[in-house]
Amino acid sequence: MTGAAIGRVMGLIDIPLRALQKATGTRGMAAFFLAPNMAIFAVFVLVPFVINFMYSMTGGAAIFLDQRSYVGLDQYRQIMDCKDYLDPNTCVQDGFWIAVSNTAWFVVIQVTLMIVVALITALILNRELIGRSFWRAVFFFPVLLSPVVTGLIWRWILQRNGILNAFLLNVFGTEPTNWLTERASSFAATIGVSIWAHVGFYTLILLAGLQAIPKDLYEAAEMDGTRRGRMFWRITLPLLMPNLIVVLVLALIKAVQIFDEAFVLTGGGPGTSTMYIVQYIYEMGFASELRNPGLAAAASILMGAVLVVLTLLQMAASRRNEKKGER
Amino acid sequence: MAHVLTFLTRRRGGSRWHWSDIATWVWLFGGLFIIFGPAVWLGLSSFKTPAALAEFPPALLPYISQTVAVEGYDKPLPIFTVTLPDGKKAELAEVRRIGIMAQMVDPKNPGTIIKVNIKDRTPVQKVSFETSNYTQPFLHFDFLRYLWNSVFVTTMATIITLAINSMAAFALSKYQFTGKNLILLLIVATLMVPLGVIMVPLYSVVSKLGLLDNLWGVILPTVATPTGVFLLRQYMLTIPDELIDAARMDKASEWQIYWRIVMPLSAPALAVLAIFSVVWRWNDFLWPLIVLSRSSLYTLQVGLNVYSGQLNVQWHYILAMTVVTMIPVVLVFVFLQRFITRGIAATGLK
Amino acid sequence: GDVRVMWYSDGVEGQVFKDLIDRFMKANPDIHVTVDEVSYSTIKEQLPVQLAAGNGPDIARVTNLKSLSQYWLDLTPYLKDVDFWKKNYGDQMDWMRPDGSSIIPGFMTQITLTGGFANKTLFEQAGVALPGEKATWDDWVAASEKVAKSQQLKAAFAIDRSGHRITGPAISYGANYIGADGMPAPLDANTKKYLTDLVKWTADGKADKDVWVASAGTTYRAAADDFINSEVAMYYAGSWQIPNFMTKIGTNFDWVAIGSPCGPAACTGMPGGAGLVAVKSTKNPKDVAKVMDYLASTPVAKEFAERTLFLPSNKEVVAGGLDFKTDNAQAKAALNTFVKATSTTAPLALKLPGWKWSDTYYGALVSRISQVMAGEMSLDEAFKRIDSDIAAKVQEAK
Amino acid sequence: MGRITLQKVVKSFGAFDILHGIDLEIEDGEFVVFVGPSGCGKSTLLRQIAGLDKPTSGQIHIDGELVNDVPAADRGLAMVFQSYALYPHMTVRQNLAFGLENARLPKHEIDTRIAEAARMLEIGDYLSRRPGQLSGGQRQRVAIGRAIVRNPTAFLLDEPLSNLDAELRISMRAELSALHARLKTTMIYVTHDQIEAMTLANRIVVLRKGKIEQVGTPLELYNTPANRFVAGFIGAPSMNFLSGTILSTGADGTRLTVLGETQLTTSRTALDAKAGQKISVGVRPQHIRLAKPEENGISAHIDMVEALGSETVIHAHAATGETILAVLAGQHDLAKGAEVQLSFESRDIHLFDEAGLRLAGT
Amino acid sequence: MGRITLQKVVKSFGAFDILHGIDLEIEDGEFVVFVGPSGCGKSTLLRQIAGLDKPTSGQIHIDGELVNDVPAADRGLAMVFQSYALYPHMTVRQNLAFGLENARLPKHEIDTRIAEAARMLEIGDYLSRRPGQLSGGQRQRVAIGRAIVRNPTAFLLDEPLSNLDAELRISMRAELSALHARLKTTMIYVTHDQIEAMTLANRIVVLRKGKIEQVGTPLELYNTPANRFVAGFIGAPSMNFLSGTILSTGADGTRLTVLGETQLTTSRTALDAKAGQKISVGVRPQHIRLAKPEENGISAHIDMVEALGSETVIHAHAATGETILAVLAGQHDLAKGAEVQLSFESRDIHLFDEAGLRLAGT
Ligand SMILES: Nc1ncnc2c1ncn2[C@@H]1O[C@H](COP(=O)(O)OP(=O)(O)OP(=O)(O)O)[C@@H](O)[C@H]1O
Ligand SMILES: Nc1ncnc2c1ncn2[C@@H]1O[C@H](COP(=O)(O)OP(=O)(O)OP(=O)(O)O)[C@@H](O)[C@H]1O
Ligand SMILES: [Mg+2]
Ligand SMILES: [Mg+2]
Repeated sequence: MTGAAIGRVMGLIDIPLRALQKATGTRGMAAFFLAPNMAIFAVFVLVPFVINFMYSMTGGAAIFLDQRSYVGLDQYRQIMDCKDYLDPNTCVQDGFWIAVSNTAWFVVIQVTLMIVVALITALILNRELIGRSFWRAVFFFPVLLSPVVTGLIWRWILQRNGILNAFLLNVFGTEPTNWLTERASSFAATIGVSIWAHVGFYTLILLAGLQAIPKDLYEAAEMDGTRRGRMFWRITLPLLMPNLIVVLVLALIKAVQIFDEAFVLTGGGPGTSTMYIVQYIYEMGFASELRNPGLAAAASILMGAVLVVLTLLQMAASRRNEKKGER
Repeated sequence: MAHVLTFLTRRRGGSRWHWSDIATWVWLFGGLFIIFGPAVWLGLSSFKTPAALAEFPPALLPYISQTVAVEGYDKPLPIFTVTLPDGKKAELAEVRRIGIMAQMVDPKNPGTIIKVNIKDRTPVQKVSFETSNYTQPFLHFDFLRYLWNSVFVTTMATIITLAINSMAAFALSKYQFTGKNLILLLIVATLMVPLGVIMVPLYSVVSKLGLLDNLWGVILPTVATPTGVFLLRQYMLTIPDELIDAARMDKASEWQIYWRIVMPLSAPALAVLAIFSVVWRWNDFLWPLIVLSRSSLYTLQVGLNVYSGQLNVQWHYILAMTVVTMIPVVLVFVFLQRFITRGIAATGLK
Repeated sequence: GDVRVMWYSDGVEGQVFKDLIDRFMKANPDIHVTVDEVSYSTIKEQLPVQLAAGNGPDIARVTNLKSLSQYWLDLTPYLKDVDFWKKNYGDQMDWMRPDGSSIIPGFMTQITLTGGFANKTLFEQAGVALPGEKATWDDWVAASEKVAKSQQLKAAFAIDRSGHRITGPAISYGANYIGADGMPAPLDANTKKYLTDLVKWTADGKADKDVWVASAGTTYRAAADDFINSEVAMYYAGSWQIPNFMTKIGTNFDWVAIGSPCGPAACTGMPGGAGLVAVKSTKNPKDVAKVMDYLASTPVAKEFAERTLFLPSNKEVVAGGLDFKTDNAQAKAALNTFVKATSTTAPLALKLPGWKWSDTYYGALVSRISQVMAGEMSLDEAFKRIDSDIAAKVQEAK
Repeated sequence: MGRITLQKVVKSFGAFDILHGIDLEIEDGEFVVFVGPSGCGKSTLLRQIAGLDKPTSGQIHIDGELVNDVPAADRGLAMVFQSYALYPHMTVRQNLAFGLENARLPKHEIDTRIAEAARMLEIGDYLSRRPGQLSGGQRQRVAIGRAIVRNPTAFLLDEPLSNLDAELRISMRAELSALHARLKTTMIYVTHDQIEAMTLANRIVVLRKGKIEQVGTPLELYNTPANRFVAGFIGAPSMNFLSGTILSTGADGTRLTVLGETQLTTSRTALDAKAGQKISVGVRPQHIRLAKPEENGISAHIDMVEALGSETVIHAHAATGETILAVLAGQHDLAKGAEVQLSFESRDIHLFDEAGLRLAGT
Repeated sequence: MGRITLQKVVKSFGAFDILHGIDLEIEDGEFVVFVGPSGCGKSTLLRQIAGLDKPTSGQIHIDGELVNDVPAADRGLAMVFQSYALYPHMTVRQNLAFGLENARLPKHEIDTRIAEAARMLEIGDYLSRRPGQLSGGQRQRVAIGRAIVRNPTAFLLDEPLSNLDAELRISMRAELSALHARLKTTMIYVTHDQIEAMTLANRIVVLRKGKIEQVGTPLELYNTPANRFVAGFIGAPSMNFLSGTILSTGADGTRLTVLGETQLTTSRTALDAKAGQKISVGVRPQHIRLAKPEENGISAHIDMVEALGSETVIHAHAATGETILAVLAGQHDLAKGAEVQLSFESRDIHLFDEAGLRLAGT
């Protein structure tokens, strides 16, 4: 009923749009389809982005641009002021460089694991299971939790008196450790928890991608006597590539932006071993008593620049794959 | 029981167990334990008293100490299991504690006071659900108003997101035009910047537009999500161009192609994006917090936030309200995930 | 007209405050007060942005009063009785106004004082006597250490991860943060001495390491849960924990407030608290002043303090004595201990809340010292970094 | 090596019953062709044999072994899909090599086989293209190639030549025939092309609405179709059915009238028919000729003339309104609307009773 | 209403040149059939006309208007895709209705047209199914239906009957023919089926490697193919080409030898050939017959006999090793390996020079 109504509305919309198409041609329609998104995008993403860039060229504690003084590249200079680029401690902004190196490690490990886990989960959920919607919900569930709650649950699990230790003590008789105050384990915890929290998200994307692979190709492959392992590597994976690229790009970006749940979980500790770049920017920009918005902006621009380069590389790779994937 | 058995022994194709069947179930139950376990525990914890929440090590179920009304005492007294000096155990009610000694009475015989070392007594506890964690916030918390705001923001944002993102994705996946790659790059590049970073500039933009303290100020900045465009575009790439050719031959306008051909065939990806959008907008916190300063406009998440103070966070309310606010999204998920089913785009082709 | 109040709560005070406001509105039907309850982080992070943009509320409950003082409204022309304000709230007025000015922007809804708590039951079980009134930090650490040994605790004592919290003991050690020109001074020897002790206690396992090590940057971390769970014998926090302990500890053990242990120079805690201030950008300052007058008035302030179990700042209220609305004897006793401890507060401690740079100082102390505790740098390096962090901030603000 | 036995194979898709109990024995090395109207279940049957679908009931044996539960990959069959189902992300070469690599064949062996298939299918020039860059016929050839490079127990070919031009089709047909002769592998072949069916098959299986109508060698089906359906289905254009009546039966033959006018005597004596019985007389268009002047033919009105060059197809109708199709060799100058006298030999007729069954004895 | 003119249409995909300058005029109401080997560019040409691709160079006019830049949707054509390209998410009915809804036809009109198409295509039972639930042939019929329900300026049909069984194919062919007669809409039709091409076309366009080889009426192409390629391509099985030599030319005819032995005299006098010239003599298999006993035939060795029922195809080779295909009417009892004498009439031969061009004058 509502479907019919929507259909009628869309039919009405079509009348002026046909006229538009007549006037502008198919190309013009491409512009039309892009316009709403690009307009909102420009106002609410691009403009702030540019303002942010201007921010990074100013100093002072004032919050709004018009009250800030122009300092040119000083903020960048300050960030880049290091005696030895391999040792963050020799930098003036040691916190930034520590955060950068922590983040780099985090990204590499977390993204890899995340994709593997998401892929396996998606493959499994793609099988004909009884109660498939239930299982999908199970793996998606953590995505529904706010990062604060996620961080909190896991802090309760991992802290010295947490469930994990109680469990280990009862089952293996292991001495309790505080998982969140050991360097390695707290780093691992931030990775594990962020995977826990987001894997459902990527699983869902991959699941949709898996379902889009035509069934007859699997049948053809089966007739070709393909074992399941090869089926995965030679059929599933290449055909999943467009979606895998979405996942890769998004996972990478979200990993670089790791903040909320890790912050609640470890607060960046022990010491600074799980302090990630966004926490640094956040503290610089908002929270810290040592606040310096210009520096924060400069740091974010630098981070963005690195990411853009990474993405360019990825897009180049994906372009190749798209060519490959065309039917 | 037989049902469970067939459920457990169900496997792919033939009659033999393949290692992957076993791996599947190991993975699923492992997932159930690791993923769902903490979530279930969260649910149970939301029924705990603040004291029980602070307790180490945490209990699985919400327990409270049991009390008993004893004659001669105004208030109910807490009961303990006490190991008496002769090694026997007894259930006694505690009258008061002085230092390391507790004065206790037998509830059946309230006359005599028994002195017990506090090491020798353990409280008698029972499972009890602290429902006031749920009811209290409803009383001094404008729940319905916040709920309405949340629902409004979420539905509006999701509808607009789906509409404009899919349109953009359609243009970026099925048309050739100059600048296409530039736009794509721009979109992905801006994905990189965490909201926290551009929050102040964004705030000034929104304030210039007069959208502060306006739900549209929450909705609009989020709807042009690069994620959505990117996600949909990649999915749309898998729709065969031949179907679009066919539609053009059928005199379909570009709008019809978008609406009648591409949208239905993108249903799985749209469902994914819809789920994401609902989850994101529903759980959005930082941005609404800064745009909305009047409580009549608060969304649930922002409203919930009043329980985080400077020195103290009232976790019992936060957990309970988290559980409550999660219910609608779970329902939305359960409804929408149906659409993520076997894509059919290729079955129209030879 | 309309008056908007931005309010955050740690406990029940939001409820109490709303009750009071409701009563006010009944009496003044022409003024409509809306209370926007927010989280503390909103106050700390979003409010400055809103103020800078000129979109703030009319009244706000704020803790970083000094750094935002440029945005506060001078209520003087609108108040019914300016003298009442000066007399009863004058002491803390400097905390919330720009240096050198004499405006009246608002009043402290609550005074806090840092101080310690001891788990009396643990001490008794261990057979260790509670150190007396004039006991030093060393005494307390030693005594707690004994308790910890005998009761197999995780640590002897814990102190919140906060620059504000460690400043009380530091001042007791004789620390001075303020230079002759009113600008931050480099770390002095006494501060270094205290920090060295603190790091040593942590390294020895006497102080609860987890609280400090478990975060980076300036993040606030409380050790209250450790105390509540009898994991430490002594805990240095402040008066605001009393309601919290009351509900969470219940009858599990006996606890007492112990005030601030002494150092070579003093036995001081750090005062602090939250103030309710009027915002300059308000459209109807008269109504705002009316609301403020009402809230600051003695009976209202008294009721607020009694129901919330907060230490009041209104002198008249303090003088009149308080009947805290609780039947928990331990809490009552603790509150009284804190009221008493106010008298031993060092002059510097009273000055710091009104000093522009204290947050900067606190931030540098916390972030660097916890790095030392985590083994990421040496004390000397940390001292250098603290000085340079502060210097950079001062530089940036010019 | 490739004996396939179907027993009571039934397949339903939900409420739709597609196959209604198929019983069929295919000998090792046999070339069996499935024919039948569009939608009769040929592809479905092939999929059951391949193992891509499970029959709703019934049993499938390959070489005596029950394979109902054996997954497709383990049945050792190769299939050409009606929809091609080429791997879009692989080049033609990779498409061909995929099955061989699965079987872990040595590289050089793979190369030889691909080269051989490419030669046979004339796709050598396209080996490095992807399916999306090929024409319909080229895709179909790749689909065939993917099956023939392997050495399966049996081939399942679903309309493998439908998109090829006549010339290529003939050469491909010859190649398939040669392949079969060389490998002696069982082949099951679905086609709509009469010539393919007639020339390739050892046996033809005629399907209709999910049931087998007749199984036999091509000429058996052509010469003695079991019923009107088969008679009409085998041979193109399809057989004419004219109404007739038995006049008398006897030792010297059976007399009957066709279209009420022509009287015929067949020499077939054992005809199981009664005098006066209404029958259907089948005559193939190729057996109808223009009556010689002295002959007493059926006079018909020409509706349409199709000149195919080597032959001319005449669509006509008799006085009773029944349509008659005649295929005349060579080119004839006949116009629409003209009246012609048509004739045929009595030995060329097929008789069917009212139920459509062939009259026993013929 | 549907005059389509192509001028020097060239199409390249990157480095691959597919169409090499196509010039063609299609009159309004004409039924033009494109034939050519697989991959020669038929579908590509159709896509240029449809407007789905833009020619690399050259011009396309519809009704005199240059349409190079007119989008497909506005050209008013309907197309049946070789790959069907059905909308997988719509039912058959919706697939058929889509184009009509786009044209904003009233509901009842849509219903009538669909009902009419469904009857003609025998898909009435499947109207509420989705393409995924149809057999190959059913899908193809839906694809045809989608085109015919509309009233386009011209139809473009890319092998529309390839997946249908013979019977259906014939009836569909007749329906299309009737449709064309009724609507008088221009139709461009790609097929590999000789009979379809011969019976449906007003003119046939023979394509080869992106070039037009010949354009003409079916019988023109059949009787006077312009070159060996066309001669071989039109007519199935394809024409035999035997080596020959011109002995003499003259007013009374041309004398030549075939295969070095048989001597023939053609009555065609204006033959543009020199004595001694090596030529290729084309004879259609249907024109070859078993020599009468008194005749002096070409003796050939039988390689294979294909019995099609109504005719028998003989694959044989002459003493020179050249292969000869003969289609003999009826069923013959000939065995592989036997020696036969083959013969043909001199009026049935086609002569081609060494370049493959038809010798002028024939
Ligand atoms: N995208 C492409 N890139 C490169 N070559 C292509 C592309 N599409 C088609 N071709 C080539 O163009 C030629 C013509 O293709 P087209 O589809 O027009 O052939 P066709 O005549 O329709 O053949 P068929 O009868 O097999 O369908 C083929 O050789 C094909 O390989
Ligand atoms: N998934 C399905 N659901 C319902 N009916 C189906 C499904 N798949 C096929 N059918 C029906 O089953 C019947 C047989 O289909 P099948 O593909 O076997 O036909 P076919 O003999 O191969 O025909 P064609 O010669 O047209 O390819 C058809 O009528 C078709 O509509
Ligand atoms: Mg089929
Ligand atoms: Mg083609």
